[in-house]
Amino acid sequence: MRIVCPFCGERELGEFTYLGDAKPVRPAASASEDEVFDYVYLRDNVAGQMSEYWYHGGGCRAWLKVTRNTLTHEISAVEPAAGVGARKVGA
Amino acid sequence: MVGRAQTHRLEKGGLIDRSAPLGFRFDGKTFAGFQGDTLASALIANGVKLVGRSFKYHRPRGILTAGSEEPNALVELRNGARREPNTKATTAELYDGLEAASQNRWPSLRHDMMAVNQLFAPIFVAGFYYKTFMWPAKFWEAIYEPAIRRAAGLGRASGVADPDHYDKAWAHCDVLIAGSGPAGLAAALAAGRSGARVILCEEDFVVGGRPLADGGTIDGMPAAEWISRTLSELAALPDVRIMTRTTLFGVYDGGTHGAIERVNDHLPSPPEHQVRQRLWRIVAKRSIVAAGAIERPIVFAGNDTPGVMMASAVRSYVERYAATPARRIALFTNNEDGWRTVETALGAGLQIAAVVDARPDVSPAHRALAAKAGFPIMNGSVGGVDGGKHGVRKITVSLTGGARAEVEADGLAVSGGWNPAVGLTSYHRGRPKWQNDIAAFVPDSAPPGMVAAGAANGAFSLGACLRQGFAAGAAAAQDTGRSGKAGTAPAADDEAFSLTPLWHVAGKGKAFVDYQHDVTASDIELAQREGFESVEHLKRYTTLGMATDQGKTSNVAGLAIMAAVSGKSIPETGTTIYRPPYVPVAIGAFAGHHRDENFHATRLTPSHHWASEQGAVFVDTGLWKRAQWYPRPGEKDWLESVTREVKAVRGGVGFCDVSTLGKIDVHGPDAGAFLDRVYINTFSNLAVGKARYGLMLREDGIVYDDGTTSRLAEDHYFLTTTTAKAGLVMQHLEFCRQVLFPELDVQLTSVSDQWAQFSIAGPKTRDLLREIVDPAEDLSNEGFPFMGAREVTLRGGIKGRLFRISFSGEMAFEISVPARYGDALARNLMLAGKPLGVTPYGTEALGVMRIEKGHVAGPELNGTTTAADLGLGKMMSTKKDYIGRVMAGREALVAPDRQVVVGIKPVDKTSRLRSGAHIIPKGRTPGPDTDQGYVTSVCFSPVLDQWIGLGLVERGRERIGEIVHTHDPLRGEDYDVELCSPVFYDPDGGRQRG
Amino acid sequence: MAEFSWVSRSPLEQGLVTGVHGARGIKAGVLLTEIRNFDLIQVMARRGKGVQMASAAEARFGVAAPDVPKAIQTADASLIWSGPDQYFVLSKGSKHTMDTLTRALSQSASLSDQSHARALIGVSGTKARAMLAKLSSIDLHPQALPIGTAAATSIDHTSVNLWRGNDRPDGQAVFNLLVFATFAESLWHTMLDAAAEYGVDIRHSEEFA
Amino acid sequence: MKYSIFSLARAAFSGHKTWQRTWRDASPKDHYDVVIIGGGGHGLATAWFLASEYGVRNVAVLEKGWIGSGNAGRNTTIIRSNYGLPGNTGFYELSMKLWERMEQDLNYNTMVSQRGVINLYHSDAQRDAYARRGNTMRINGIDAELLDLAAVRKMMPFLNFDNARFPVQGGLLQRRGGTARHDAVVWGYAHAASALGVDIIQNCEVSAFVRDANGKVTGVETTRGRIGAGKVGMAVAGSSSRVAAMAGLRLPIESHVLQAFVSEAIKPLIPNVMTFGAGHFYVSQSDKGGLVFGGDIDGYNSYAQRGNLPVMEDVCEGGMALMPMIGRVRLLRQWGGIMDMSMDGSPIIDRTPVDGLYLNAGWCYGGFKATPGSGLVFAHLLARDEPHEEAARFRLDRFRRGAMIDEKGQGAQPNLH
Repeated sequence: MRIVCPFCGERELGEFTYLGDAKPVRPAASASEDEVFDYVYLRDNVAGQMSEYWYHGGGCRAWLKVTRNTLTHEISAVEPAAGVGARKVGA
Repeated sequence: MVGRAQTHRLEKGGLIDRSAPLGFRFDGKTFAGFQGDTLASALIANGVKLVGRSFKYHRPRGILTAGSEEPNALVELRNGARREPNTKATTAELYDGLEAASQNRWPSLRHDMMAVNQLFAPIFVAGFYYKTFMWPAKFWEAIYEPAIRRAAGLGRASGVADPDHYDKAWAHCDVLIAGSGPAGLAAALAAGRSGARVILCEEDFVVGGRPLADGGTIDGMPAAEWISRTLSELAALPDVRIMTRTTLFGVYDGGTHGAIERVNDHLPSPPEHQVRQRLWRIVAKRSIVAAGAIERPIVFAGNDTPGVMMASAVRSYVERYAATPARRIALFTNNEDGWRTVETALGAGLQIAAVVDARPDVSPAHRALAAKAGFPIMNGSVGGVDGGKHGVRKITVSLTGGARAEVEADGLAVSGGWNPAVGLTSYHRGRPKWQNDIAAFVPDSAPPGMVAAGAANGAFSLGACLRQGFAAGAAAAQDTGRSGKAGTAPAADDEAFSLTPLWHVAGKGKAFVDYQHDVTASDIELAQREGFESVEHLKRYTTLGMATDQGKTSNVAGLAIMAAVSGKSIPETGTTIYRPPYVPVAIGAFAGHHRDENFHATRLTPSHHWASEQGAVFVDTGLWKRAQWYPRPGEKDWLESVTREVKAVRGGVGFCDVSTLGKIDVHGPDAGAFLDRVYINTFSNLAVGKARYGLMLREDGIVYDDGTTSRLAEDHYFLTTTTAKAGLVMQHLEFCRQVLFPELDVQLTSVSDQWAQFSIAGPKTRDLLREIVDPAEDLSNEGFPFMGAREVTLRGGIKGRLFRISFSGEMAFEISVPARYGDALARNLMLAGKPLGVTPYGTEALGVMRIEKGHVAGPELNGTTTAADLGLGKMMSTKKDYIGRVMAGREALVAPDRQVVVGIKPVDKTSRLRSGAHIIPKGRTPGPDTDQGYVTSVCFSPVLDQWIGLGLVERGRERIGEIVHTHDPLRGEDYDVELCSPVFYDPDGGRQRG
Repeated sequence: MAEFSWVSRSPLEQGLVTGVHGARGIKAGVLLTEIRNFDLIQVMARRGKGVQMASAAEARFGVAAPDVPKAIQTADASLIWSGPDQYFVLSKGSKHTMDTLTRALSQSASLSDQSHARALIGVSGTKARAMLAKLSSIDLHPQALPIGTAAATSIDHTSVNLWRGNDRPDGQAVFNLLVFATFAESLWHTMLDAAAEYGVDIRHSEEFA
Repeated sequence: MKYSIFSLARAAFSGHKTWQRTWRDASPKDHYDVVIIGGGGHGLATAWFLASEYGVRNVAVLEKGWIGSGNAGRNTTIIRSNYGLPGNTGFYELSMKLWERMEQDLNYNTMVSQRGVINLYHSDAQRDAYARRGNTMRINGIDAELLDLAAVRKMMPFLNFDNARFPVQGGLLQRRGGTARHDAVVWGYAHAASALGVDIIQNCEVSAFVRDANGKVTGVETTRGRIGAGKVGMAVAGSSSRVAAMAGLRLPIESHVLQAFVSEAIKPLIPNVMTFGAGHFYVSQSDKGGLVFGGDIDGYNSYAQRGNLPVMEDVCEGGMALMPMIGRVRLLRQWGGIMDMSMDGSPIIDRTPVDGLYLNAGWCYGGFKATPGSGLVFAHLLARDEPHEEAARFRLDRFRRGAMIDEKGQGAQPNLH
């Protein structure tokens, strides 16, 4: 598999580390135990297009959001995580 | 080494170099061949027909093909440590001194005692072993299985380390082409002329494909001349690379292809500094499979007799190698292509005994040729072969209409049609489709970026191969943005390919579908009868297609027979899933450089070479080599060395390289806020110049890592991790920074390799440090209190850092200097500390002191313990959110009966504790219900003069003082031990604060 | 008081043996040169300060810092892209140290000293690409990796920074590799193994190539 | 027809024309007491235990393709019961005991070969972890031996002892562990279950659950029509999330690809089952002669049933590090299966929140060895509506309660288990 890092260009799978589904969002501090449980443990485990987190640890150390088809492994989009580099987030 | 005359070598012709004679040995006999021969062609040239024995029945087998699809002619090539089992004689290049032996026979190929299996053939049908060998139950491992294992298998591996080297490399191109036949060369021409970066892989050692044997006319010139001109043109293009002896074996995601280059297999052994084989990972934007087609056998009784050979192979041996598999050849064909064999044989002065053509009509031209050459054309099929290990003597022909005829011949060429090589196009689980006119499967879909061209795509005429290849090459170049002119495609005639499908000739006697695995037509019928109708069941039940030829000659015939007996069409019956590699690939090639001590990289600490000079014993910790202890002359074992080191520290001063700890610079205005979210305790309120121990959890509430973090400036923290988790914590923190908390202004950098960091410990630590640190630095308790951290100037002017932290429980500092000074720091400490008796200590002494002090480490941070389990629950802040906070509160993680860290001390001071022993209440029988925990860490404590340990014990902290039992059935050691405080040494911490 | 000195020791001090190694009887196809003792500072822009960092860098170096994978040569330093909004300042002779760069850049960037965290190896020679292709998965073709291109990538599962410097006078390409110091000796041996079949000429230098 | 050497000999006289189907080719009935989705080893074993142990014979096993087409037919055939945590230890030993009588139970030679499983260790820390585990096994009445270097050397003189990056120091041996012929396990259970009346229905894919007004599952819609069921059990491994989603459930499971490899057949070389402790590599040799080996999962969610080169290389590197004698042995085939990786690396066998629907999932890459045990405890759950005592900890709500069974201590990240 090859992933096109938005910063480095197309790179070999071995430079990346997989985390998993990028859909679950970490609940706020006020969230209930059930909500956090859902975030930590339950997965859609999509068969098809899935948005997922990959880390380009063997390259520029950017966390990436990769849209990949779990049936074919084809990658259709790669974007940086919100806080990559010096991006200003929020206000 | 030049042996006897080559009795079956033609006087002239062939692509062999007669000026380069080569000697070789097969089964101990000496033979001669020429440069350019394969082992198979050389054996044929010497009249050798019997080459191997089959898997199950040990039937005599000869050479069936001239390529990598060979099921029969497998040999053990080379000797000793270089012995290669199951090597296809048909692809093994001949070299001078080659040694090969037949396999799977005892005591010899000609007199194989295992051929007795043929007597049991009536019982040894497909799957027979599932129905027997069940009683008595104990006999399977004792009797049946060893016998089966010995009989099964083919060649013998060397059994000793492979002495050759392998490596792996990457290549990148626009257009990758598999196969150098007409389609592949035309594709390379078109793509190369367009300006594309092209790689063409050819598994053979000669470029050209089928025309090497079958000739033909291209662009008005003989094929050989066209190939030669094409190669010249390709060589002149800047970015076209032709790799011979290289098989494209697989296609993976993102345009990554696997290829194996047999760099030096054509030599007795690789030249010095060179590898035997190289694994290529070829990244291609487009790929073209021009891998040709494989001629398929027809299943009939006796079709495995040595001397029965694929018609195309007969032509290859005669034309390319000038070797004659037989002198009086019969041809059995169901298609037009087979007839080429007649021309080839006659051209070489061989006799045609008869042509048996299964098609109803034979062209007038063929009839005229037959009349002229004086051989009969028989409309029908071959129903039997007379012969044996000495070869074919006679064939029986069932003529259309029912009559039978016999033909004397010493060889039988067979053509059942051709199967396009659909492997590569199908490796992403694509299923090929059936094409009626050629009665074969052709690619239907292919992995992204891949197309098939030529015979691999079902185009069997020379003209079509050239057109398809050229068009595919031009299109691929266009797709990759190369817009040069491809020019015109090479042209050739479109010969007719007429075929009447014929898979199986019914008759008496064993008719083989899968030669190597001895799968017969009746085995397939049996499988159908027993319900194994799915082709995947068929394959698994009969082992059809699972041999080293991967079913290249057998699969389609097998499923055609299954289709016939189950009353379905062939496409309805379908194919099995195609799986890489396309040809078997040496495991050593996949490993490449990464074997033996190069299996993984090695990390060395800044003081490594100094420690090595000191005679340190090193231990592997992840990728690191760390000094474990420093033996001195006269010390009888490690324990004596370690005990001395501990005593030296506790009584004086010692130092230890702790550079392996992960070190991370945390910068930015929000650095404190960031650390508050990743640690369970608070860091935003840490004063500049101070250090604090921190504990981080995973999001599931379990302890992840620990370490000391110092605040060096308002916006700069220096964080340390454990050695084991350094990389993972960095990744985790980047995740927190970039994904979870992107609003925080914080920057992270690993500085693990920037700093050499040593722990200096013992009551004389300050005395030693004063020799190292600039005299102006205040090291007193007031000037540098416990948990202080700051930059200092060292004697000589360089800058370093001091951290007043202690893992050992002694008065201690950690000192860090830029890594290139690490070696000097060790030497300087030794020099300066000489009057103080300074002692370097290793990880063992470090471990002893941390256990004496009750500090938790890897064995306690085992991925299932909570902060409270470790006795650190009070660190969990209730005033802020942090990773893992919520999940840590789940009922089972806060249950009162959890196993928690506690100290363990044998009642009898001479008992030796061992990690991994379990804790059982005293007086109870060990069992699942009484298993209350286990010993996590142990050491011999020089301070207490006995073995001590830490353990995770159910309700351990409530049971301090209780006598329990350590149960260790593995090592047969059971002791009474007392549960105690984990802090064995200086419980109030006076020494480290002093 | 004991007399001692602070001898700087390269992480390749032990592993690197100068001279010709590997295949004999041919002109060495690979030239490996370690450059010793350099200043290497990582500069990372603070949140929302990318623009300020760029102008501060331009003020300091006279050129814009790289914002794509490139290595930019200034009069006395190389600015090597190392990730989004971050780059290395590589120099010799204490021209660009933590002290001087902190003063120039710390308003908009965080700085981290990496001078001792890396070893710097130059690879050139007729077989440099063939040898590197055994180690690196990136495309080294001149079209894909022209002069001045940088890559944060991995060799042997270990992070490296690779960039193509100016060609040598004889036209040979030069590839520079920054490798982690504690991995350096191990990687060095891997590089030697990869180069051995081509013949390899080994040197070390106090000067940049 | 009973299988034996005598029946084989008799059949030989008729040219083996007398053999019947190994299992009946059943067409679906309107209603079954229990419908099991998934004709793999676990589903078929469940059906057989339902029929043979619990007297529930009105059972159908629905298979979307051919039986054994999932992980049952794509694994490295290892059986063992060397687990260290409560819940796993007892369950896998139950399974091991069932392996030991399987051939006699089923009248089918599944080639259970107790040739020994050895986990090699390369450091003191690893030794200690194995000691803990081995002692757990012994305390639970399971055989385990801790071997030192000399003993390993004697048993496997061909390992790389002299110039290894991570030298072998010893191993944890379970002599009762070994291998079994994976396809034969599927066919054996199908053969025996069919004989007891279980309907095995191939080419029958479930497309929806039929629910009554209370939400209870009362059947399934399939490519072969609606089939009513008193209870529905899922044993679909890598497809668990997809099937559960039809009932509106999300599971603590991710599907990952695990590759496995087989070499060309060679004469006996490796006597037992070995796992390398310093890399991702385990190996045994099949009776046919191929080295069957594997390593780590590829590490990303996948339903593609095929993997990529880096893992293949990693596995072969492990193999060459451990025993460089296999360098010239050729890899013949690689394949990939879909693993139902759970959040703690241990299985889930439980009722679901949906009435009438029962779950058997989360086997990670260890499902093959569990086949008979899984069948028994799932049959127990389906028949009695309460967990079997050896599966009492495999509850779905254990994650919510914090009672994970995490042998590797990797936490809620499936690709690390």
